[in-house]
Amino acid sequence: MTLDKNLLLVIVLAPLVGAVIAGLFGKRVGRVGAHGVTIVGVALSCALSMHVLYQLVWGGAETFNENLYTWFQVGSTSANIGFLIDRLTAMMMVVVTFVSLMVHVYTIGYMADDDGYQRFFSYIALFTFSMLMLVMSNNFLQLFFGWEAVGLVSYLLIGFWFKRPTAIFANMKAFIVNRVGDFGFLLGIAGVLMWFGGSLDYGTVFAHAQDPAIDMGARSVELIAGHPWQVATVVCICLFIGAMGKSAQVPLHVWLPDSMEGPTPISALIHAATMVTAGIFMVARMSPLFELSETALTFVLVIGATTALFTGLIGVVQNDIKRVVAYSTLSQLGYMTVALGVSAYSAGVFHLMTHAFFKALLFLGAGSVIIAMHHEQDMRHMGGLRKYMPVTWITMWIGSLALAGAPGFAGFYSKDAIIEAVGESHRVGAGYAYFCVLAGVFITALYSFRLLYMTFHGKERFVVEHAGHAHGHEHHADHDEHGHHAPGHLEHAPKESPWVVTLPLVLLAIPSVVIGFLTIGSMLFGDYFGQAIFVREANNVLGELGHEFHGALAMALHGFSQPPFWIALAGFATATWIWLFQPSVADKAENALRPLHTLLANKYWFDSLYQAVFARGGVALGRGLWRGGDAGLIDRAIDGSASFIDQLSAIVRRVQSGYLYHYAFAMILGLILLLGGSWWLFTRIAA
Amino acid sequence: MTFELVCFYFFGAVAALAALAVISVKNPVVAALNLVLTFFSMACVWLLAQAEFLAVALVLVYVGAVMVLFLFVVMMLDVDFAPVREGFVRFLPVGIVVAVVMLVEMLMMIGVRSLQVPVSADPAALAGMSNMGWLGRTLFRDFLLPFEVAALILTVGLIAAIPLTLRKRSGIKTQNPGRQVMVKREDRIRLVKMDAVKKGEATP
Amino acid sequence: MAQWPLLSVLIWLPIAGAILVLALGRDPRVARWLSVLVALATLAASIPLYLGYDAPAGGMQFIESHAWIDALKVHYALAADGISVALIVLTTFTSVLVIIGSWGPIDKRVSQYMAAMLALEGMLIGVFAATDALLFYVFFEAMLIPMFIIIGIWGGPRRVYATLKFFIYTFLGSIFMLIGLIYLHMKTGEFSLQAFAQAPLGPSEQAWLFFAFLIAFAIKVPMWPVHTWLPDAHVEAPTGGSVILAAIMLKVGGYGFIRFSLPITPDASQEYAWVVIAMSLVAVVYIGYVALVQDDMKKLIAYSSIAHMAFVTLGLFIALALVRVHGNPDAARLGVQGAMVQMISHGFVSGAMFSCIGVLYDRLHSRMIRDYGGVVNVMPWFGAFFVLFAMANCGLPGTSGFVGEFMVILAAFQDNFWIAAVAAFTLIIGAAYTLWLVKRVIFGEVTNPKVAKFEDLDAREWIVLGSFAAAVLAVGVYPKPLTDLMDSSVLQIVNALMLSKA
Amino acid sequence: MITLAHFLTLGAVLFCIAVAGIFINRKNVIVLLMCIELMLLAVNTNFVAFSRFLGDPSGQVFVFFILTVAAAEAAIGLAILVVLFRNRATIDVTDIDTLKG
Repeated sequence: MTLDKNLLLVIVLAPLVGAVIAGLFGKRVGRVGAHGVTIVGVALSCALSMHVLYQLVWGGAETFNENLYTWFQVGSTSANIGFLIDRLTAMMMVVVTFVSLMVHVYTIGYMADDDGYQRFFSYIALFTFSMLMLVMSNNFLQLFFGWEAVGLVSYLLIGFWFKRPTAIFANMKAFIVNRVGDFGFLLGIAGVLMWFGGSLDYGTVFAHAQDPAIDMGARSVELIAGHPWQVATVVCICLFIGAMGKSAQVPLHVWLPDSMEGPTPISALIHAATMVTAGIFMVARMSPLFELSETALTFVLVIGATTALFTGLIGVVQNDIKRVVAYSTLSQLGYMTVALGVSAYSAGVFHLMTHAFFKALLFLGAGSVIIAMHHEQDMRHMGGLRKYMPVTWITMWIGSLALAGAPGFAGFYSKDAIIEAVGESHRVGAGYAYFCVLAGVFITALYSFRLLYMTFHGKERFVVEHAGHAHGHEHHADHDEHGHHAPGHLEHAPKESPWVVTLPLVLLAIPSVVIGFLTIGSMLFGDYFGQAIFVREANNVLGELGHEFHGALAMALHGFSQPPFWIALAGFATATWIWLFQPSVADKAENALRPLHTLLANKYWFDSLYQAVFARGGVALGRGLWRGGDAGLIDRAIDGSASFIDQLSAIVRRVQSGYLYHYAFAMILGLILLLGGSWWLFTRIAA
Repeated sequence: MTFELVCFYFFGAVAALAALAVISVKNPVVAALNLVLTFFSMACVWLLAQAEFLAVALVLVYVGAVMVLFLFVVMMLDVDFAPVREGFVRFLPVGIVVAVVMLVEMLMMIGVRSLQVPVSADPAALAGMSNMGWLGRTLFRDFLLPFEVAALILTVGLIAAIPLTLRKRSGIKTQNPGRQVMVKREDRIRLVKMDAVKKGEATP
Repeated sequence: MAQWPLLSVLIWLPIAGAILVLALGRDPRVARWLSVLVALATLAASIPLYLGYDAPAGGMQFIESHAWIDALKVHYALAADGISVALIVLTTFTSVLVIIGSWGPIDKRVSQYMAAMLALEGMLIGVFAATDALLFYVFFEAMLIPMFIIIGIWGGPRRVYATLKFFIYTFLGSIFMLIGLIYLHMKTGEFSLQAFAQAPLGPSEQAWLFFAFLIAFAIKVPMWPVHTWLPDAHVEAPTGGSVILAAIMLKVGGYGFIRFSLPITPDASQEYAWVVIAMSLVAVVYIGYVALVQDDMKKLIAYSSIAHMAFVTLGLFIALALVRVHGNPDAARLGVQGAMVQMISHGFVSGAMFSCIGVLYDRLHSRMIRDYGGVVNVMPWFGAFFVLFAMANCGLPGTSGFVGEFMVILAAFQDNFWIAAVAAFTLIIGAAYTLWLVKRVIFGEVTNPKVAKFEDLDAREWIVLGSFAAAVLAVGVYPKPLTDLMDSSVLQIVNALMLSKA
Repeated sequence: MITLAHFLTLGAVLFCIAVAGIFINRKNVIVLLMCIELMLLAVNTNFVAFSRFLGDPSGQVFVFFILTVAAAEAAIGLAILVVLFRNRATIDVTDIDTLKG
């Protein structure tokens, strides 16, 4: 049996229709209409996505691969729009639509007082459409289309509060940094077209890559004369640069923390659960290509490991609740990349899925806290919130436990699998990566529980002013007005968020606990992905691990005896000691490790470096080229030629004295010369 | 030396001498009169070349019309000729040198070219008609359009000379008889109705 | 329908309309309505051209030929292939929008402005339809006149400098072309482009001709380093003039390369392709950086036009290398096709961007970026359009701006990785200057009190921007009709490239 | 026997006298105009001579036209002179340099 094409079209187009209605006719349909139509659209695609997943896994449906229409056809080069629906896609579809649905519902509460309500729903529905296009694509062109489209929506959403200077700076930064990645990505696509069978279609390209008769692994190209490089390495590194941009890997990670300027629901949806994992998805999808190049995978591994450890470290010193979660996202993306780097693609995708649930949960929880704190995001002014907002508190704990990898929780399975896989791998750089991921476990526990303690436990570090005057919702409406409050001063006590906010938290908390337990068996060690992910026999670290896998429960129990657990426990203990019992230690440590703290607080000076070199350097270069090149050289030459003629004619004009007899004299002189000349000529002819 | 040649030399010499006088005398009236003499002599030379019609036309047009115009202008304008004669001596050598050089060149050219021209008999006589008829045939048959254009040019010249010299002088009062004739009663007289005596100022 | 001399109708209808508008347009309202009607009629006349063109067959269709100057064997010869049809439809479409867009801003000498626009439209169509080199040259030169008038009369404060620079620059270039044409006429005895293309030419002859054409068309495109007339002309031109200039007139340069340089001097084009490619790549990077630092919105978009047009020349000349060095006609077709799509797309996008700037200019009478900020607060719809066109300008997939660049980069990669890499740099720098513009103009708080009083788009502006947006999205989402229209014609060009002349 | 050379020489002499006149009377417009008439006369003489000796009436027709044009020219020239004198109160050519570049 095959999947119905129209059904797939509905999945994609339902959110788009919602987005168009909410966007273009937002005024007419009103708030309820806007969230109604988008939620119905996304819910429809979520339900249908689940149906598709069901059909593929249990219903015996075959992989769907069909072109919808031809985008262009030039000679033998054709670009199509089409769908490839296999189990990898289906899983992504479910994750995307489910998290998106949760976020839609959550937004009703979070954005309740915002003027741009309809616009926001339009954007997030549009995002859902774009992301679905990305994951459901069956070719590189459409992949790139979705890739850029999610970037666009991300741009729009980070700058959603377009009056904030920081927001509009952050969205521009995000787009441009992503564009650096896309630069590589586009070149990678061009390379695929050139070397892998002259097609942009996944099927053709992968078949070409795997064809033993062609032996793509042995092909090389000299980009610099005399230095042959493996074709697959060039293409894969180019493609991975794209993933580095989108999935925020060092050194292109700088945009993600800044993207927290956007409203919290989109931080959860785009910058944690779905869009940023597009890079991971892409590399997993391209596994037949990456498997050809050992060098490229090593590159992936090192970048991922670096990201996993060093961005996590920054999270420890952040005080903004959303930024802590953002750095944690960076670090987790690093984990996924590491998994890809050791050819454990399934593990990376598996972590992608579990992470989507618990990280969305953490972000939405953070958002809930932010609502309660009246858009105060600094954790130094929180504390002791657990008694005001129990649902948020509990769900956040669940999310954090999952993140830190407590045995049995979703994050445990995925992260443990990655660490094991890295330990198993013999790839160059695997040793470094193993160190990074293990150290990362400690760091993860440290910042996760630091966040919990600083937010929900300990003393209340805010002051509630029981101001008598009526305090409506108008303050929410204008977020900038919060600036005039002294930090940590609230006008009334924090309270639990409404049900539209807490319901998604609860619904996300459930998979955060159980999804790993339920699916690890089939996804990592079973045959879930089938043909979707290709791993060469020599690289199959998960296969090695599979021999020791005896069920999810056994793995959880076994986990208690493994180093990651003890490292995480150490992190938990350290966090508990410092931030719950001895807050003064934190300050002492900060003073003692001043250089380290400065380094982390400045985020390794990446931002400053980029700002100085690329931003200011670019402007200076542009100004130099403009003033020096255009105005100084080219226009000076142009205008100079004009003034040269001017000066020349100033000399020549003196001949025109205006006196009749001068002209007459010139004429007579000419006549004499003419006569003399012709006489000379005639005598010569006569002679 | 035939009679014709004697005549040619005589008229030629007169023309050259008169021309020299034209360029050298102080008084432009005298110069103009000398120019008349030159033209007259040259007309005689043309007669020797059997161009009777043109010879007569030259006398009529130049001597009769153009030169009179010159004289008229010279006499009408009250020109002080002393300053415009400045530099006469200074430029005399230059003028002579240039003229002599040119003359020498021209004579050399004539020497080269005239030898190659065959001398023919009078074509008009050969054709059995007068010079005027001979010319007229050509003029009205082959050159009709240029002839008409020339007529037009003369007319334009005639008309153009009038507006060029016409001037409007300010400060001179003249009558306009046309307007005087066309004037109406209403333009001149206005009837105003008023009381014979202002109110309140009645005579006691 | 086949009996109608459709191309002649397309050329002379707007020109006749221009005379009519001049004659009857005492009242500005009459002039406006009349000119819109004429432009719409021309657009309507171009529809049968599009529908009637047999794209799969390709080649020159709608052929008209009458003796014009017998002594020199000059013909009034018109014909259109897929490329011409696409450009003609672009011209008629844009002209309607330009005329509608000029309704409000132009309030003095309305009839003359409208007449100049219509005459310009007719001449541009003439350029794209002429198959006789001298006829091409006549239209090529004649279109400078209305443009000269448009900038010179309705332009900004430095319009005299700008018009002179514009005119002399382009005129200088076309003189060289004229010399080339005369030489070819001496060789072949006629002026038909086909005869030129078939004329056998030695290597040095080709080189001379190639550079003569290069100067003419490089200035028109314009390519670095002969681009400096464009920013000045744009800055001083009225909105409508800028739109026509960017959207259509620049295309004449690219079209000239296709019709003259490539078929007439293929060997020299191949030999000196590196010159053109190098100039294009310099334009992408150099002009991108220059655009980044502009304070004047129009100048910024003008520079971005130069950078985008570099893709046209890159695509055309990379095709030569692909055909002749790599023996890869498929990729060459991609390059030429990409160049063509880029031309059409740039017509829409730059036209839309200049229209947007015109909308702002009408409200504040300033083009300086620093005078704006936070426009979206008061003009949300305008903001939406502006962001859409900005995204198209940085080549976002789904908008037309992406298609051409994508094809050219794919083609360039097949020739040389590094050429593709430098070309792809536009992804970064293009996004940087465009989005920085958006950030400073559209987003943020309203800082200028005058901006706070802005009103959102009126119906007329809606029509203009909406039409552009529809075109930008249509080409971006489904470019196949466009590429199919031109595909056979592109194939013929590429096939012609394979034949050496020497 | 009068030959062609006679006429041509006479024409040349007259022409050169006129040229010399232009040089030495460079300030006096009236004499300048007279010199031009002399030049035209010299030229006409050549035409007449060639017409006579080549047996071609066209030469005489040309003379006819030249006479016409010369007459018109004299009329216009003198008219201009009158206007000039009226406006400037001089006929000194050194004072007239409006066309100076």
